[in-house]
Amino acid sequence: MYRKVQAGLGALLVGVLAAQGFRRFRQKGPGQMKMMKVQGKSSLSVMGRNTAAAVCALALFGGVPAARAADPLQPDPELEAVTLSAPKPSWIFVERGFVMPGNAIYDTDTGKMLGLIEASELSDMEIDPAGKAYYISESIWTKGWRGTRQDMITVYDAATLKLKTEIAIPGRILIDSRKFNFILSDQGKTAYVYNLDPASSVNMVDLAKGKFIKKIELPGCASMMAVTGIGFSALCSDGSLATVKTAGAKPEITRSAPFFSATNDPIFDNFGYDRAKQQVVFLTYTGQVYTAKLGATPTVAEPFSIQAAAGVPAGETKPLVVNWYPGSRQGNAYHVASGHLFVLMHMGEYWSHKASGTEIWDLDVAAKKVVKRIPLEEPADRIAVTQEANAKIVVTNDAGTLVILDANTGEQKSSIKRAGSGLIRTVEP
Amino acid sequence: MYRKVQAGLGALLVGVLAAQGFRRFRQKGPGQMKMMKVQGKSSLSVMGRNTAAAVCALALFGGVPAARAADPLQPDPELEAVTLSAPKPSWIFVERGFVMPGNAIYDTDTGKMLGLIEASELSDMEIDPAGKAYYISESIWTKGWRGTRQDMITVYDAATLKLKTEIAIPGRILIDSRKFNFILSDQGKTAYVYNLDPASSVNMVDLAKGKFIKKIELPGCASMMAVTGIGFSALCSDGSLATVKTAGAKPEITRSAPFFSATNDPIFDNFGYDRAKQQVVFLTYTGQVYTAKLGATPTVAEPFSIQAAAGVPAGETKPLVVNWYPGSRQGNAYHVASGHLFVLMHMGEYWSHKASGTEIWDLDVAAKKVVKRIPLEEPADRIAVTQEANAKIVVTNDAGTLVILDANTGEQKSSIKRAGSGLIRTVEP
Amino acid sequence: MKTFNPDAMGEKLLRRFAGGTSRRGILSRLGLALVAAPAFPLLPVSRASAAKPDRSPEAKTAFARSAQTTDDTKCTYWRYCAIDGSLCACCGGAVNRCPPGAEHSPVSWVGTCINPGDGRAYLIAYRDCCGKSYCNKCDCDGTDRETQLYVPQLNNDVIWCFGTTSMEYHCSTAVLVGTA
Amino acid sequence: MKTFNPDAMGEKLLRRFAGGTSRRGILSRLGLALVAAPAFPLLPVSRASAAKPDRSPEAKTAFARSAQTTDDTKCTYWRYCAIDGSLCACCGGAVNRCPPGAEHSPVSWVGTCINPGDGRAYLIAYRDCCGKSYCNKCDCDGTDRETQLYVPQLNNDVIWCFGTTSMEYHCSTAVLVGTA
Repeated sequence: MYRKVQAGLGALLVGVLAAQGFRRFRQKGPGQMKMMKVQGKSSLSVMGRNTAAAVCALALFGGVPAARAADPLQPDPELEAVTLSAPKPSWIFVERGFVMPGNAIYDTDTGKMLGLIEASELSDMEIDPAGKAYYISESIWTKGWRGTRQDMITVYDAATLKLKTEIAIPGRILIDSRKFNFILSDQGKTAYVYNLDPASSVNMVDLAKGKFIKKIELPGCASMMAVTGIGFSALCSDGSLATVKTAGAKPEITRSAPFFSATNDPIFDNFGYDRAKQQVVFLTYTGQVYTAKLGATPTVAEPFSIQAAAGVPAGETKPLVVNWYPGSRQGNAYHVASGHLFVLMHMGEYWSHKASGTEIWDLDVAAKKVVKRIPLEEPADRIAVTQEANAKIVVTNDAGTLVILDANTGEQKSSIKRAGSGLIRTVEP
Repeated sequence: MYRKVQAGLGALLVGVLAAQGFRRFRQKGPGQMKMMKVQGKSSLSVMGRNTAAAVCALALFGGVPAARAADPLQPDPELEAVTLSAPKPSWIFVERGFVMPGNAIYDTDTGKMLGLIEASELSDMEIDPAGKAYYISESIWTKGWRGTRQDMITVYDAATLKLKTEIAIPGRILIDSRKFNFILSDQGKTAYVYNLDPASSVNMVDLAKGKFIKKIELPGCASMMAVTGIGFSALCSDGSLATVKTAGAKPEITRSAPFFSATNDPIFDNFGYDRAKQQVVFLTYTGQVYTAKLGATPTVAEPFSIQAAAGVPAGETKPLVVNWYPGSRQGNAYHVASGHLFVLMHMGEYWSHKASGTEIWDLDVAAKKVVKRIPLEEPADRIAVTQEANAKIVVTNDAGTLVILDANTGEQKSSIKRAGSGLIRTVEP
Repeated sequence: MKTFNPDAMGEKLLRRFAGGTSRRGILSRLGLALVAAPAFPLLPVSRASAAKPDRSPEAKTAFARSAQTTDDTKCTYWRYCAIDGSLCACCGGAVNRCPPGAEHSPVSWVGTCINPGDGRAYLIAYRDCCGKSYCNKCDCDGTDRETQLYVPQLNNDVIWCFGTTSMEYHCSTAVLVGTA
Repeated sequence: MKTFNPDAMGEKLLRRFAGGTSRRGILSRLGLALVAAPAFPLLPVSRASAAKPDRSPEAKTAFARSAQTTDDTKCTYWRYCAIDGSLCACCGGAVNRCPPGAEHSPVSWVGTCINPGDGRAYLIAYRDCCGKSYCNKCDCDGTDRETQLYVPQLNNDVIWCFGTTSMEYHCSTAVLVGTA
């Protein structure tokens, strides 16, 4: 019955040398002293650590193997967790998906993952413009899918990705992957969190003081854009742009004249936003492009057709007409410095606004001209563009494969498997 | 600018008819009265519901379309959620996987999903032998991945799958998909929950009274099997079987003589268990099959080789020998009534014990004979067998595809995509 | 979790918020908020034309032209023209009924779908079944007349689990409300 | 959540449990529990033979024969002979270092891997990085000398996040401890 035990060797060695290794590991030169400064507030004392090491040292036979002539590899030093620089324009933040949340950080220069900013399902992220923090607007139940709901803005340190604080808020919308349900304003001092319960409102938060300020009822509107010195604007179901002055005790809401049809040719609630110029670029299901100048009284320019800007027939709402249409889940990305809008386009009929894009159209908005059409090897569901001078386009598909393209040449630079299938965010000016 | 709004028609109808539809739905005949008895404790009053209906009826123009001649389809009645019978031997319970927990119930007769028993990541499930409840042994943090840890046995009603109660416990092991870390005893009145923190212990729970009884230290052993009238046995790192008498104030632990090598030729911690006969069937990495009779003093029979039982060379621990080996994540399943062990086998070298199985070997344990070898179209990572007279074998792969085979003929009966990749459980006698 | 000081503070605040907004309160506020919103009134559509929608094949969407009435576990089933998510019919429920343990949301987003059997358009309420984790079976995404978040009742991405014990999304039903 | 009566009751009990077992307490109990366990002493292996393991190609596992020393983001990297999970080297960390925000577990499971460069066997501690959700990149599962749950320190399925602020598993490192 014991015929196989003679070979227990490997396992025995493990026991013996674990003890030896850990001991050496602990007593050696100055490099090892780092151990005491391990990242975070570890609750283990030195004694605790020594005891812990004993877990790997169950069988203390005391035997030490004979020394060998050539130098073996040295044991690794104890290393603190990697820390990060302030977010760079080459970085992208990819929501990994519905059942596997969290925002993976990738550097588009190297194609490497840099870290993960924790987040719950259906959460939203924003980047501190000072580069010191990441903010997650999220909803967590005390027992997974059940228990007490807790809505909060969770603040992570940008260097260590450690939790800094939580700011409780009285609610937020539950929807996946939208860019404009959680926005920052006033150089990152104020946050606005969209809520639907199912009445529509906005929670205003003072990030500097770390507290909720007030709730603003916002009937019939959603998808916010910060308006400097005023508050925010939002798209409304009557086809108007609402502008909310948030400073006073009672928020003032004014509405523009309706300029689009919210049910017949809706504006995608993902759009281009230029904070410095206070300009937005809207795209509709048919492909109409509106630019608007934000302010106390926003002004909306006459729209033009992206298809016409590419020399093909303009999109229509009529059934049975097959044409190029904009679409997908995150279907357009705006490069602020150049004023170019990158749009995922596909061939289809109207009401195919969630279909994956087979081409990227590079639209010079001011010139009203599609200057480039980039065919994609695989259809894409999301698009983003880095705000670098030499911008990179990033697209993902539902399987989570991410492709990085040179925005100037359309050439593919690299790709990352299992990068994530949710919203892609970039560092924006 | 308004040239596209004339076609707002479709959306308008939605608004108008939502109101009309909901009104009709609410005022019609006796079938509709069920509404008031909607499943669960809805906190909405009738008034609340009417108000809620108004959400779908934003634009109350009052227009009603002209009546049509032929009878249109009738509105659906309000239906309560489906309820289930007591668990049947044809049902299987499939953990969906690491990041998407929950136990999906499938009927192997129909290949249909019957429901989902909620569960957290790294949880374990057991079935009330009376068929009235499902038990989940789980660990939940108050804030997703952070906050306060809460360990509990969560009790779900077997008919409604609604949460009945929670029984707090002082800890449990975190590991994925093991069958013998949470077991029931005494006709389902007692539960044992394995814990590793990293000391090894067992938490004993009175399910009838819904409370934790005591913690039993169990150094060096794991993977429990209920021993009727005694307590439980467990496999130990010294190659013995420990038996724990749990009744007294101080639990008594006795150990058998060591009979296997825990590090050289380990017994898979998934094994066959016959509650009525108090017999277990163990399988080692090399393919040795041990049967043991449980009791105050368990007896272990001389092992035999499953490979030899199939007429091929016995498995060895030596490197470089390519042979058939048992393996995969849940690599064997025992049909209690017939005493057959179904084993996932693959060609490989030793230490390939997690490799996917390419064949199922049907071993008649008493006869020490492999009576059938079933080649698989796709390699499988888990295997289970229903305890029906006409048993069905169920295998899954890492992609979550589930295949149902006739255990007598080896013929494939059906398959289910995205069924789950975690542990498969069956209703056991 | 002593190192997480914010937790204790946050929990207290959250409990206050949670206590202050009952579910009934939330829903009855709708009368003041959403319904008061000028949703479509500014669209210059004549009411007369609303009574005569064009349901000829030439007016149908791609979804409507290929829809079927026999298998409600397929995305092509006619009622699913604007559904998004897992079909409850594949999760132990039915086209209009929740799987065991799930709770039907009393409110929902809506769609207008054409039944290929009688050529009529029907109003469909896509009522989510809530209180269980994502079913992840038969995921469909119909987009006929589906619009954006500022018209939430016509948007199929919103988690429509309001007034239910838990807001966790499990699957979606397609309840026939009436002719459209 | 008023309808969930068990919640309130359960939370109180759980808090008691949580309060009663400090992390330091857990780890110092190890001396009494695990180390006292008769782990290997009953195996009749001579100590002399332990000093001369056979590291000839003929004695190597399939993993060892194809292992490489150049790319620690691949499952074939020599140190990964018994790793299980996501490689921290693919998650913003390194072969022996946690990604930002993750915490290195002070205890771990171990493996003995052969370095193809010098032919030596080394003891590798597979220290999990904890306190972040599953990284899900470069998933590997080395099984050289990996055994079952009743020898937990040689089992690679256990979540080895003890003594860390959060037990959530993020990824695994392979720390070189010394020669074996």
